[in-house]
Amino acid sequence: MAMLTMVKALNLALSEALREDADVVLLGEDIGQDGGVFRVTEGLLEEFGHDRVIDTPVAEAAIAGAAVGMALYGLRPVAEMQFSGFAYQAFHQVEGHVSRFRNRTRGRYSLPMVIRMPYGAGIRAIEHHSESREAYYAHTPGLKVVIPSTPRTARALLRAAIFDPDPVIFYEPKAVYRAMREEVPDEPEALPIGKARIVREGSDITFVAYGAMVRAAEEAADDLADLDGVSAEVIDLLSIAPMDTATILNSVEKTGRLVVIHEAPRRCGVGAEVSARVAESGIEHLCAPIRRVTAYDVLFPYFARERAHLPSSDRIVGAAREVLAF
Amino acid sequence: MAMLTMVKALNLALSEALREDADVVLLGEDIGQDGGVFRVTEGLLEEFGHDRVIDTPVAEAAIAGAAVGMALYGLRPVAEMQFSGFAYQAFHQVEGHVSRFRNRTRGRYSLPMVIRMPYGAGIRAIEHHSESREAYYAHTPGLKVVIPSTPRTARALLRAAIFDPDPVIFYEPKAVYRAMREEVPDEPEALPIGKARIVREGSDITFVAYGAMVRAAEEAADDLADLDGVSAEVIDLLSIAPMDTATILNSVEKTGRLVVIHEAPRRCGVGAEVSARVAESGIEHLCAPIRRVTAYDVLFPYFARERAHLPSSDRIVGAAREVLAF
Amino acid sequence: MPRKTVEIEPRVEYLSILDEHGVVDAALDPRLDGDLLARMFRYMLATRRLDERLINLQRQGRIGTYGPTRGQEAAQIGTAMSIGPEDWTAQAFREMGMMLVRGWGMHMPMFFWGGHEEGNVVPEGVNDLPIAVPVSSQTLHGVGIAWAMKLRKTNNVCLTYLGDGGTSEGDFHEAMNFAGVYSLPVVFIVQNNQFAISHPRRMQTRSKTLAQKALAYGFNGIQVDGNDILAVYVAAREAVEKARSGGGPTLIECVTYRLSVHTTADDPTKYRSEEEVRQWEKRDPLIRFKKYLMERNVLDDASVAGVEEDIRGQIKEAVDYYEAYEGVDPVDPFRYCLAEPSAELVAQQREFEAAMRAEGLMR
Amino acid sequence: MPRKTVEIEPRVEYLSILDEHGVVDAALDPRLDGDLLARMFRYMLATRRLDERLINLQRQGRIGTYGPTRGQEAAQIGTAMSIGPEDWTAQAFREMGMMLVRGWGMHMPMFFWGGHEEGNVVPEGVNDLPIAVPVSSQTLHGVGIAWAMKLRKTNNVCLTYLGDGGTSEGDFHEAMNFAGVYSLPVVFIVQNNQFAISHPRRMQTRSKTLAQKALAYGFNGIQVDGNDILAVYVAAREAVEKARSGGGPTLIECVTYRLSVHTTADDPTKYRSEEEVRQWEKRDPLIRFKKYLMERNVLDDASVAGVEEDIRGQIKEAVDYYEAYEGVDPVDPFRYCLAEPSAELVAQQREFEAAMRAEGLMR
Ligand SMILES: Cc1ncc(C[n+]2csc(CCOP(=O)(O)OP(=O)(O)O)c2C)c(N)n1
Ligand SMILES: Cc1ncc(C[n+]2csc(CCOP(=O)(O)OP(=O)(O)O)c2C)c(N)n1
Ligand SMILES: [Mg+2]
Ligand SMILES: [Mg+2]
Repeated sequence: MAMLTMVKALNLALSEALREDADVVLLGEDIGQDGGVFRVTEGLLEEFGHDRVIDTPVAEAAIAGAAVGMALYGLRPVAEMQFSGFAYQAFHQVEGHVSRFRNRTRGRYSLPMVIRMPYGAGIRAIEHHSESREAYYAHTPGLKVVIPSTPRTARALLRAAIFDPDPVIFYEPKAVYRAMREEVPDEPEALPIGKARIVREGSDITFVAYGAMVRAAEEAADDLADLDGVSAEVIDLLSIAPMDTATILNSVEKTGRLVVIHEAPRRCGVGAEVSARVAESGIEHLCAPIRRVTAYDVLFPYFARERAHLPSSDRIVGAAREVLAF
Repeated sequence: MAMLTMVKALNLALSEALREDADVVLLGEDIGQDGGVFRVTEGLLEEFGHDRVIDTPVAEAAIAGAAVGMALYGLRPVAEMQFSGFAYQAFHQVEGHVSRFRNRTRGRYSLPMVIRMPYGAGIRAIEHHSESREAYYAHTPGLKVVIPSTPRTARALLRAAIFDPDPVIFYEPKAVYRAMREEVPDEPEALPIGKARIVREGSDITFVAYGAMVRAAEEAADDLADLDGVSAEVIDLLSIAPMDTATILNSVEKTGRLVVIHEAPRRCGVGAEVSARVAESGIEHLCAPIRRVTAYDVLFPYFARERAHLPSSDRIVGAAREVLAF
Repeated sequence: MPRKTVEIEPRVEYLSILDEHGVVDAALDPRLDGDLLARMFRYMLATRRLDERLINLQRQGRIGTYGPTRGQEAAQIGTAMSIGPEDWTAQAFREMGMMLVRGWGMHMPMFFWGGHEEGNVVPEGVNDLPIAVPVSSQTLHGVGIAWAMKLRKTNNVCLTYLGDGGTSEGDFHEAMNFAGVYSLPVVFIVQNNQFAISHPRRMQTRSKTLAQKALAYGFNGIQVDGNDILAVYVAAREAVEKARSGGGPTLIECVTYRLSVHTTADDPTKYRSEEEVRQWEKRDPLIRFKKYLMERNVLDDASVAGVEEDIRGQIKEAVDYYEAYEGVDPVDPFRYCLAEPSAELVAQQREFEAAMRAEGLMR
Repeated sequence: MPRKTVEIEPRVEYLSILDEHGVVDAALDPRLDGDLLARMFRYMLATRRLDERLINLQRQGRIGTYGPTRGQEAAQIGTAMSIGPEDWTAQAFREMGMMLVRGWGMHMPMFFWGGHEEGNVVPEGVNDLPIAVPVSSQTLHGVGIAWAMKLRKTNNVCLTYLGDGGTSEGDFHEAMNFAGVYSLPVVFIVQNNQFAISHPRRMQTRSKTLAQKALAYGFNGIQVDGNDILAVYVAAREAVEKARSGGGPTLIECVTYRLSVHTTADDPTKYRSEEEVRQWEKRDPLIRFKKYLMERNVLDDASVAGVEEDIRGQIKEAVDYYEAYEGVDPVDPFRYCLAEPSAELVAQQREFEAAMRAEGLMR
């Protein structure tokens, strides 16, 4: 067992995969010599060489599109987009090809590939470096979309993603990269993609969150317990697509109340989907409106104003109280 | 008054705008000499010349990105993406720039521009020509997203979009292009962006639809009236972003029941947003689960199988009956 | 500290061997063996006849919109015959001649243009990519395949096809650049058929040739008479050999002409003259090649008639197979979305099947 | 029917006037007037000093991550001074020298790198675009502006800046191609500072020069010593004149070096040697230009000291202004999302303000 940051945990998962499977290759901007702008790939070039850990020119469509070709030929490419905000340069490859090869060829070809990218706010970065747009991918059939919340889940989900037979968008909450350490087992472990995690059980209200927002939801649950004697259940989705509807519905059946939390804009976000699933299949258990605590449907501000635009535990508590008072 | 198809109505709106405002320019693939692959721009090159109606090379990012520059300089570009399925080649320009200039420069610059594109299934086209992905744009703050359902709404909304001070994604339901005619007034008219339209009043259940699905919703309402004596209210959103929440909530307050219909995949689609808004602000009026009748979260099939994957009036009726029986 | 002209490397060449009158440049004639030449002719004719039949099927409503190949047979078949089965191709959507060479059945285009994913199920043992509709998007896949070949230390190559219009897309640029940077065994084959739907070549880019675009990426470009299968074949064989032996990529511009419509939904009278088409019809790749083969005694009237007869039979068989096909199951998209359907997909499939049953579309 | 080499037009040139020792090529010296030269120097020095101050502010936590300009002053200032106020620029994110020439206040970069949109509010009367972070995305905006200039029949031009890394993006390709096809009054200025973060120029593309990429689009490219402001200015002036008079676009590659870190978050020791940096420090654009100006008696020690003094004062004023700024209102994104806020935005703003009040972040 080692206490690792998420950056180190991701690095561990990558090095394990590279070591175990000669088909695994990494490619992306500054991932080799430089070790990645967040150091996620540090030391991998030295250990695995230029044929496994490949620095590329600045061309995201090429990174994604070439990874498609590599996967078709039999490799397991793990492509990095340096920031999720620059993955749109590759969006046509993701929407048009990454998601489609299995269906298009009726299983003759498939794409065992991962596209990793850091997302989200909170590190005082410049424009385009702070957005969360997992919903774009979740709305794209044929993709899996995975978002870890802690070092251990990051390592275990990345392993699962790399060895998954289908393409996985791996969204990394960069606010968590170095914000915490967690014990990570010595042996490789994988989490099943598509399963949520109940971070803490509760009976009065359900919080659904993922990524960096899990921490905020936990804090809100603490505050509610301390201040109001309210017992909140916190669900960490881990996988956005597929989504673990059963875990959400079971929880709401128990609590009757739901708040969904994410950093992304609200309109057509993952919160809308969670809410709609409950409104579709669990409405009879609801005793109150479903609230979404999210970023707003405005441009996410440059960093001087970013804190004010992020869901905080206070805002979650506020929404929970409204829901509880309904 | 003239009875026009949607294609002709769009052509009319474009020619009116070109005539009235020397700043309006059109650009896109095959829109000039050829008159557009759907003939929406037919005759415009002849009337307005090569400086106003510009044929471009095959490069969608350039079309969108150059339109940004034109708009910054003071023109009102109306860019065409030949099909919405090829707009992802320009997605980084849309997400990264089209949506952002006003906020980024605190109003010093703005982008009065339109990106038109045909979307949706039903015309027996090959891969990438049948998808509906309005939610990508609706999830992008800073964009307006408009979808007409009939010739008259198409003409009036396109006019509003062209003269709007902000960038508008104008999604054209190509299944409707030639499927119906409607009387269109001789004088130019504009519809306010952000207002839904109640297509037919009803008291038992609310259908929310847009684009080509409005017709299906109306048929379903007819069938329900005829067969079950049920009175369905049909709302045509017309604008996805901003969305006219008030009209939806008012209707649900009256009917207590809601079915949302769209061609796009379900997960994180516009239906989720409609549902979430009602679950947030109108839940006390709901007597039943909210159902979504949509395409599924699978790749939209090639055209031999497409009909089976589109919401039909029968499916809407089926969902309505379940909701009504709840 | 001078002002000087920079010497640009590498080079751009032009190659033509068999002219439009069927006259061969004896010095350049590769003197291919008769059997190979006959096979080339057979594929060219098969492509031509299948193309005619598909237009016909479209007119009868038996398939959907179709994008013809007429006029581009030499460019496709000359290149496709320069590689072996372990090599790969990445195609756009107008490469039917190439597909026939590579072993796709004649029924495959019927399925594809008939609206069936079945038309994209690359036959087992054939190392091709399916049809790629988004212009130039496949060029990056071709590069990725070539890259994997290089990483795996094979000596295979990947032929990557695109059109003149395709050279304008960002993907083409990024593909060319990666090919150059990593010196990949990929050959880019630009079929310059003079149009991107209605947009003429001269308005697609300002450069004199498309071949010279290779200079931006530091490798060789060659422009060939794309209606001359000998030139196409020679250029492709050289580029393939170069790639195989570690020499890196080449761009081949095949100058040809789309003798037919862009697709059956297109009306080319809007944007080009009949006169221009007639001029290019004189340069038809089949006419000159047939003349050359007759003169070399590879073919005679009887053998041509025999080939025609064979092809007719094969096409009929393919149409019969296509029309008798009963596999069309609308549930398939659920089966092929992911390797293992998720719980939510299983639930949606159930909902879908119930709806289908209610509509009488399924038992 | 030959096999021949294709003559490639147009040309690629190389230009250098003032070498790293401050020796000028008399035949090429543009003999600019002293006043212009002095202004050039003042901007170069101001850029250098402001850059140093910003690094300092970053180290003190008074701004966020910062991307320095050091070493690229000649490339930026030489080009920016070749145009007038009615002309436009489209910048990337490392063009501080250009911004100063164009009239952005010294406080603007503090706001931008300090995390405030205020740093992107292009001053009234200045025809520049704001900082564009996505690599090469701005090249298309520059092309659009130039296109609008041409459609409006002005004789203005748009300078469009990018880096060596930027040449790999699809947007650059599409921008270059449109510029060529429509013969637009745009000048692409590639600051080849040898790195894209850690990625060296030689691995960015295989072509010998970046300038030659213009050949792919049918227009001229020129490679200049980007640390030689005379060469940069001459090349830019020629390209601008050409563009103004309807001659279309030019690509200028300024060969320079990023003497500092990529950004303050970067550690260049991971990917380049100290030795290499030292070599390039000898070619510092300021040193040689100062020497030239001293020799031409445009400057002397006293006047240099005076300029230093002025700049110090201006920087202090800018820092004071920045630090005293009280306009930071988190509600702004609601105000500037759309021209008129929609009902849903009004409602969200209300929710936001209530939350802010509850958190004590707003009254
Ligand atoms: C990215 C993209 N944009 C637009 C289209 C629509 N489209 C289909 S074919 C075509 C023209 C392609 O021209 P070219 O590359 O020369 O190929 P050709 O049709 O001549 O074979 C266009 C614009 C598309 N399929 N993909
Ligand atoms: C589309 C995109 N991809 C990646 C990045 C991250 N990034 C920021 S600067 C940079 C390198 C740019 O290199 P170059 O164009 O040479 O400019 P320089 O930094 O040298 O000025 C990268 C990859 C980005 N900003 N935009
Ligand atoms: Mg073509
Ligand atoms: Mg650089």
